[in-house]
Amino acid sequence: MVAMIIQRFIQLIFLLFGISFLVFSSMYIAPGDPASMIGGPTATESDIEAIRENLGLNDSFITQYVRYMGSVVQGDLGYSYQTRQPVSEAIAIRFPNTLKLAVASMIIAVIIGIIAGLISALKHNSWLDMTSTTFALTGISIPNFWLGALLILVFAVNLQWLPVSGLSSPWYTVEGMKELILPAITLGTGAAAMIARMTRSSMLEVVRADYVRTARAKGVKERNVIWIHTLKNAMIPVLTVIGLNFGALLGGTIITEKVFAINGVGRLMIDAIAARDFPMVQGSVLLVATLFVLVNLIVDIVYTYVDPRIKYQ
Amino acid sequence: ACSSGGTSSEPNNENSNKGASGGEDVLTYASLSDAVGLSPILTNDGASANITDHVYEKLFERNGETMEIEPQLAESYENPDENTWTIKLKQGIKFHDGTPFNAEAVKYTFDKLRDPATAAPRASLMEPVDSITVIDEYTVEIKTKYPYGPFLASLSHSNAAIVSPEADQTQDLMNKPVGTGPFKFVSWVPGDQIVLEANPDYRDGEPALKKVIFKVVPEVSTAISMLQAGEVQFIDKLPTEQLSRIESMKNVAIEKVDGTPQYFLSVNHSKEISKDPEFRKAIASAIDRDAFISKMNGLAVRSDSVIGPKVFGYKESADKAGTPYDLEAAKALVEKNGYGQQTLKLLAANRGTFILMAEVVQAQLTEAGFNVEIETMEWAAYLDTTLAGDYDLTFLSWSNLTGDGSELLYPNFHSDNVGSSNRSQYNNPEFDKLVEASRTTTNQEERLEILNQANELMLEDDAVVIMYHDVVTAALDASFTGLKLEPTGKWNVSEVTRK
Amino acid sequence: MIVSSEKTISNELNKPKVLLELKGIKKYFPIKGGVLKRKQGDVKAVENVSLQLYEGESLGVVGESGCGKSTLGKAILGLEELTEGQIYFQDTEIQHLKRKEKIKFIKQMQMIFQDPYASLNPRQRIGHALEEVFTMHTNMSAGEKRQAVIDLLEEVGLKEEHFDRFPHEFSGGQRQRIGIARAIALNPSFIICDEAVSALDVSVQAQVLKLLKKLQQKYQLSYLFISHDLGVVRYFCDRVLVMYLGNTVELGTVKELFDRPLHPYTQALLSAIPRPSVHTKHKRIRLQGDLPNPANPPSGCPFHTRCPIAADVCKGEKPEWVEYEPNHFAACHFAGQPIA
Amino acid sequence: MAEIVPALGTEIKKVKKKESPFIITLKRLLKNKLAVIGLIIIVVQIGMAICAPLITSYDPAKQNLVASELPVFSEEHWLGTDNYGRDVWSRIVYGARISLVVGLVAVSLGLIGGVTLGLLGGYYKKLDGIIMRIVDLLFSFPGILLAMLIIAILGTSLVNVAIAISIWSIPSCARIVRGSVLSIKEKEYIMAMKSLGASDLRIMVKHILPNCFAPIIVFATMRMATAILSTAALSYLGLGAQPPTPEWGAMISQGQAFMWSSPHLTIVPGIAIMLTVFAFNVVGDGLRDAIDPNMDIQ
Amino acid sequence: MMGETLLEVKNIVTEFRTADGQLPAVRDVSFSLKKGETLCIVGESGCGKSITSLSVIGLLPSNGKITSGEILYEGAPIHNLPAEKMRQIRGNKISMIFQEPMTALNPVLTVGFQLREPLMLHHKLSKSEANKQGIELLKQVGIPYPEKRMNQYPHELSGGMRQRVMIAIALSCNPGLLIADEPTTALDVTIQAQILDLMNDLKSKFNMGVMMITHDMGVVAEVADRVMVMYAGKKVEEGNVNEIFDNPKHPYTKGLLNSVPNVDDPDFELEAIPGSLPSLHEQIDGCRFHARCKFATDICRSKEPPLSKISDTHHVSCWLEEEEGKLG
Ligand SMILES: Nc1ncnc2c1ncn2[C@@H]1O[C@H](COP(=O)(O)OP(=O)(O)OP(=O)(O)O)[C@@H](O)[C@H]1O
Ligand SMILES: Nc1ncnc2c1ncn2[C@@H]1O[C@H](COP(=O)(O)OP(=O)(O)OP(=O)(O)O)[C@@H](O)[C@H]1O
Ligand SMILES: [Mg+2]
Ligand SMILES: [Mg+2]
Ligand code: NI
Repeated sequence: MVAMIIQRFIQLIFLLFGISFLVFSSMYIAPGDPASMIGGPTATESDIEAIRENLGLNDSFITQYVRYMGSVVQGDLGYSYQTRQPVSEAIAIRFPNTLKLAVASMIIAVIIGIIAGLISALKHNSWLDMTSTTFALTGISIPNFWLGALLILVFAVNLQWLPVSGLSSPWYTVEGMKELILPAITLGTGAAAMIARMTRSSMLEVVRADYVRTARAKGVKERNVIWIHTLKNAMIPVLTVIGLNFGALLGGTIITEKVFAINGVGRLMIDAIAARDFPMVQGSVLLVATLFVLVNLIVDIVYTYVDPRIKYQ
Repeated sequence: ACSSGGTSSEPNNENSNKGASGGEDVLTYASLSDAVGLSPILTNDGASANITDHVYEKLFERNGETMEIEPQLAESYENPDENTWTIKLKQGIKFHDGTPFNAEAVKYTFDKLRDPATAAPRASLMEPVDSITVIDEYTVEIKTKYPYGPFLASLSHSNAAIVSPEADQTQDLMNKPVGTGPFKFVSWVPGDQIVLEANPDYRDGEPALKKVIFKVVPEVSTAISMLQAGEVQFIDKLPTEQLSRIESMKNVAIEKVDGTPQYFLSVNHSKEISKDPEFRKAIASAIDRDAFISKMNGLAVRSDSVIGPKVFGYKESADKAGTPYDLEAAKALVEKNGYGQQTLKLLAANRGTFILMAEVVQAQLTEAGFNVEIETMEWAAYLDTTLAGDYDLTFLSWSNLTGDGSELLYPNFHSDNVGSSNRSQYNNPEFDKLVEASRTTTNQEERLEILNQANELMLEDDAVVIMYHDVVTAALDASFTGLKLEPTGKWNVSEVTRK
Repeated sequence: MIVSSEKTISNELNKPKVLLELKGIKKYFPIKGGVLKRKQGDVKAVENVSLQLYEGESLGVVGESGCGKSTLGKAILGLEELTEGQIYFQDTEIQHLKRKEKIKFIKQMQMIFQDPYASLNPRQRIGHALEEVFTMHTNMSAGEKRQAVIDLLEEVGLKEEHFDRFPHEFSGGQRQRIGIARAIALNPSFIICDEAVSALDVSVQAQVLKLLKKLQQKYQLSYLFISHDLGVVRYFCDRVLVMYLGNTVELGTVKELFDRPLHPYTQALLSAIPRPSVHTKHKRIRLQGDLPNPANPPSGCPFHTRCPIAADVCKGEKPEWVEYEPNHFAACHFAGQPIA
Repeated sequence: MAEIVPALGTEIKKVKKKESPFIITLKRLLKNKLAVIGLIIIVVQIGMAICAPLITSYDPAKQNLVASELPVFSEEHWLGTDNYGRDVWSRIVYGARISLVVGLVAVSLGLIGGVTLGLLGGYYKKLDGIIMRIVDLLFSFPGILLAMLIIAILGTSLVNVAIAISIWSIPSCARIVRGSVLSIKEKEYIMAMKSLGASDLRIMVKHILPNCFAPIIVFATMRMATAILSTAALSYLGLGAQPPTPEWGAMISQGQAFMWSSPHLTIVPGIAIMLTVFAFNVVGDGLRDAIDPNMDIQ
Repeated sequence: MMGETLLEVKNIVTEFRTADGQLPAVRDVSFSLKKGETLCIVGESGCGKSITSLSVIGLLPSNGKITSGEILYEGAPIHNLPAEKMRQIRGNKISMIFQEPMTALNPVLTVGFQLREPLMLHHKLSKSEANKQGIELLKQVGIPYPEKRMNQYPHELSGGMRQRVMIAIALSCNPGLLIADEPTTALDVTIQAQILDLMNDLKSKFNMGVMMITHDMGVVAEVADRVMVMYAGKKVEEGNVNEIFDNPKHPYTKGLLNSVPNVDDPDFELEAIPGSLPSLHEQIDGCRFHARCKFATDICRSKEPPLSKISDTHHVSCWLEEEEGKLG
């Protein structure tokens, strides 16, 4: 297990190198000049030249990349072109919000998804199954930003039950929880639907397994057949979906953070792209990728608890 | 100078007061984007300016109502000769850190602004300056390289605000601004909010608002919802599409002022086809600006004049001086010269009203027989593309923050600036001469005349088609009054009080 | 039976021609693990097998599951790369030939697989599956190919009307016939049957065994017949090779081996077979324990952990492959000693 | 073996009734009510897309600033008009073309990439490591971000949007294909083809690929849904279709400003997207069930 | 040692609801089983052996149903018991071993857990008591280091050991009836021999009735007291093991016996039954075997043969016998 974790970290390092190169080169190719973004439309040629020189943007691609990676290797993510603030600091401020949002919506997604999937599978082909399937599919089909705007209109503006935006209070307070509800639902709906469908099909599969028949042959109560003999097995593919969905979820924060005015990494990222703030884009992408890898590592570790057949030496 | 195409560049809005803190004298403003930084020297965006305008002060300031330039930190000034500006400063003013405001501070600020090592985005404000000399504690003398007419306008620009030299040397003004303004900096959570508090020692008395919060809300619909829910008390730059929604809110009062920002369609003057006056004429006659204005729900002023009604250099006669809408004439020209054969690329940034203009104009040009395709771009790419002149038609905007016609015509249309701020690539030697004259003349009457000539020249030329001049807007929670909304779109909350 | 075992022995002087010869074949599968996926050991699937296969004979291969029977078969066909050893087919070393030259031999060697359903592409009509064989190796026209396929189908007891069916539309026995048809399509001289009848019901198994025999007679085929059913092997084969944990433990003619097994494992195997008869109650030899892990085989004689007559020497020393009687080989320190 | 021939006769009669796997799958699919609804929706939309000019007499780009923001069930425009006075119904109808084509192109491109990577990775152990690392890389890159970068480089246009979205589906497709290749590779019929001397290319293309079709088709239908949604999301971020193209996602994001005054501008295209996405999802779901031979027969 | 009747199956018909309509997989099958007796059910794949046994224990697939007939356990009907009642019988009075030891054990639960479960459920033992008894059971089925095994997962055991664990689970509550569906088919002969011996020992020890399903005539000869031969869902012949092997009456039984090569007889000639099993939905008039039967006559093709009695214990369903019987 320890070896597996070490191996994953080694892989992660290579992965991050690959990603940083990809980001760096694509930002380099992309039209749009960081200096003119800083200068704004009024800046004169010489203004912009001075800024370019100042940021080292006139160096060759390789020089810039090597310089950047050199500092990254030393643990320094560089300074934002725009704000001249250390990238790590900028990210550190926003990361907790994104994490809160991602975790909250994952929790919502997992709870709703698994329950809906279970109902579907256990009442296979009943109207409950139909309803739950339709619900899940509708969940997938609604564009994120649309759902967000709708929720705001209904619950924040009209009913005034929940705040429109935020994440300004700590999550463990009532206020904080209230602030999280709408964005987490917006973000989690898609994932919930995925998980529901995966749970359903995986349950249907496992219910037919030989060992479930064995359990019945032992006279195990139906309830225990489901909860003890079926569910754990059925969760194995669901776990994978959860892990992979986390990636989509992180991507989804970009939109959700925008709609709900949440100060998160996703928004930092689009703003940075729009402003051609290379170091900031790099830093946030690397963070998101690392997060994704870590979550999947956790999923893999959880596997070993769910499925004893999986052993990492 | 004007900081960035007001409308175009960053949505500038901020200031408001956090619903939760709900306090008496707290105002929360929803800003569409976060400030880049809080040093006037190193920033050049609307969001930052909204804050620095409250924390710092400039030597001069343009009066929002009269559009006259008045002293702010300066007491008075004189011009011993055309190239010399001797400025007397107000006395007894202290920066928020307790250090005194004096001539040294002015010299320090301006030197820093123009030092190439600073790489200040608005270093060009000080471009004409040759030297700055401290005459005595409260007198400073600035020599320009050549006579520079709009110099006072430059000095009234947000980026020419005076910073505390001591503070600038000991801390990062980008994070912890120190000025002489009515509000003091309290805290900044980047991406989230900036908090200012009243400066009790302000020379005109402590502002009524104890606290002003600038909260970042990138989605305008969300900001409006927050206004409705009372989570913020103040937003500005109301989108035309949602005006009716805001108007229907009982707890909100809308303020509108005819403004300086302007939006125009420009052909790419470096393209061969644009050199053909009939082509430009055909375009101008094909565009029904009145129909477009009707889509703006009253948030636009109709005038053909390049120099807008609120900008120095405007004369009423210019209002109707452009080529009028005449579909038949346009059709005839298109028919005659076969303009329809060629596909024209209409470049538009994907923000603000640009898309609206693009869609309407594309349909109108199509009606006239042109073959136009819209290409939208995100802001950064758009800036690059217009700079490189890779388009046939595009929409441009200018916010005229200094409210001076020279500062509109020179960067945008003078041939010196082709390849940088002259994005329409306009190059007309006769026009250039007029603009130069308007800049080097210090007599304001004379300048007005020259600017008007330049304006009419452009209109005759059909160099650009003015779509509209902006009406700047703000919506304030009905329990507050006293907002100073300026035609430039800037605003000031120092006099805002709770009813 | 075409080549009776008696005949093989009596004609020792003019020994039948050797078709295939294996010399010291080894096949190890690496076990990888650890952080850097380094090799940590080997599964010794086939350990040092040498034997000769004569033209026209059926050589049975028996042994417990996982003892390397299939690996041996695949290795002969070149489907698994050898770790060590040489394969001579018609006196040519075929392992290192270039693909082009090898094709000639590939056409001569074919395989019939255990699972008749899994060995047919479920999405291909069987007519096309068979035609594909000709497409790959001949220049026949479409019409010729079709005719050839129909002939083949008839050869194995199917009909033209089966041409356009999918594999799932056949019964197990029929599918295995298709597998056989495909294997004989290119007129091979040698066919490996890897558990070719194990998945079939006894009644169908009998049909297929008879078909295989008929074809052997008709085309002078040689078979390497892998099976775990000793009854079938006794019925079908001329000689038998017994394997244990990748090692050959005994090789002899059917009669010799069944009547006078030399190796204790062979003896145990024979006595463990359930006899479909209520009268001949055998005395049973019950082996203790399970098959050892092939990744970590016992020292010395691989069988010593379960062998009832194992002595110290068995633990320390690997027994030699000895021809105890003419054409009867075994690897055991106590070959011939009855174990119960 | 002559004696067995007559016996086979009975069997022949029996098997004659059986159909190809395709027909069986289709039949099972048609038993699934939701899937049938989905199929109908898809067929209707394809019909709409093809016969757009017949269904509506309005030009989807034709503005009428005077008659803008008409509500639904207006006299001339039964779904109303948008803020430029364009007929919403005709935009929806023509939009079907765009959305379906973008989805199709994006999915096809993604499949080409994903299937190739998956096939090679699954088949050749040596390539597997590298290919899976590429896949990991694509996976760990947030999709929207990737799309934004690609569009930033290539420029905003529908084709580029399709390319961006297609890249997004490569990693999951590659994984799915690789997974099935790994298991199919071990099947005896592949071994059989090898023993018959078939080349790797033939084995991969003729024997492995067709047997991965089931998961690929399921993936493709589901992905089609995701692709359409992603187009909408990118439009929201201002990176979608160029105006005045009547793309559904762009319609929603444009209409969002009018959510208050003219909600139909978002609701109508929203429903169009939802229906399509829903349809492709249920068909994909249904296909998965229909293909799975173990599924209980109803 | 064989005593009173343990199980009686009377004319059961088990049908499946399928896309093609109702398909009978078991057609009017009757048999009975005494305590301490082993009944082997033989027949080709798909002839309904498993479905017959699953009907008895009430674990038919969800689309299957016993549509007529009755099943009596110790004289009481069990085919129509409510689910909860049936559950209490399963694993307690009737238990079952399945063919695939690889898949019949739950991969994510320890051996100990799976073994304790029926004990705690039916005998209401505490966990520690169940654990003790579990270890005891593992010892009985010949698993070394039973304490250690209790905490292992199925994948850590070899196939033979897993099957022994299955047996231990099945025997944990001392059932009266053990159903074994091809318990050794997946195993090697040497291991198979071990398992068969074990089952024989345990059977006599607990005096269970055993219903063993197999298609291996060798296994039948080894373990059976009585044999039932099924063909296409029907019972075609039933008798004591000697009667079936020495005096098979039905052509199908004969065919089966002649299809198995004899290890001990080098000159044994195989005789294959031509053709293959008809599918379930095939409509067959008369004897279901007639299409493959060498001796089929017109009556075989038109009328179903009744069950004729050869001896008290030996019955066959074939017109040939019927005619003979009549003559004799
Ligand atoms: N591709 C492979 N990689 C690693 N190990 C393998 C591979 N193929 C086979 N083995 C191992 O090699 C040994 C021999 O396998 P093989 O399939 O030849 O056995 P077998 O005698 O055919 O068994 P069975 O009777 O079950 O078919 C086994 O231990 C198996 O696990
Ligand atoms: N759930 C089901 N739905 C429809 N038909 C079924 C179902 N389960 C089994 N059958 C059919 O019932 C028949 C009898 O099946 P059964 O499993 O009893 O055969 P078997 O004699 O046990 O065969 P084997 O030796 O292969 O295990 C088969 O034709 C099978 O296809
Ligand atoms: Mg094998
Ligand atoms: Mg069965
Ligand atoms: Ni300016």
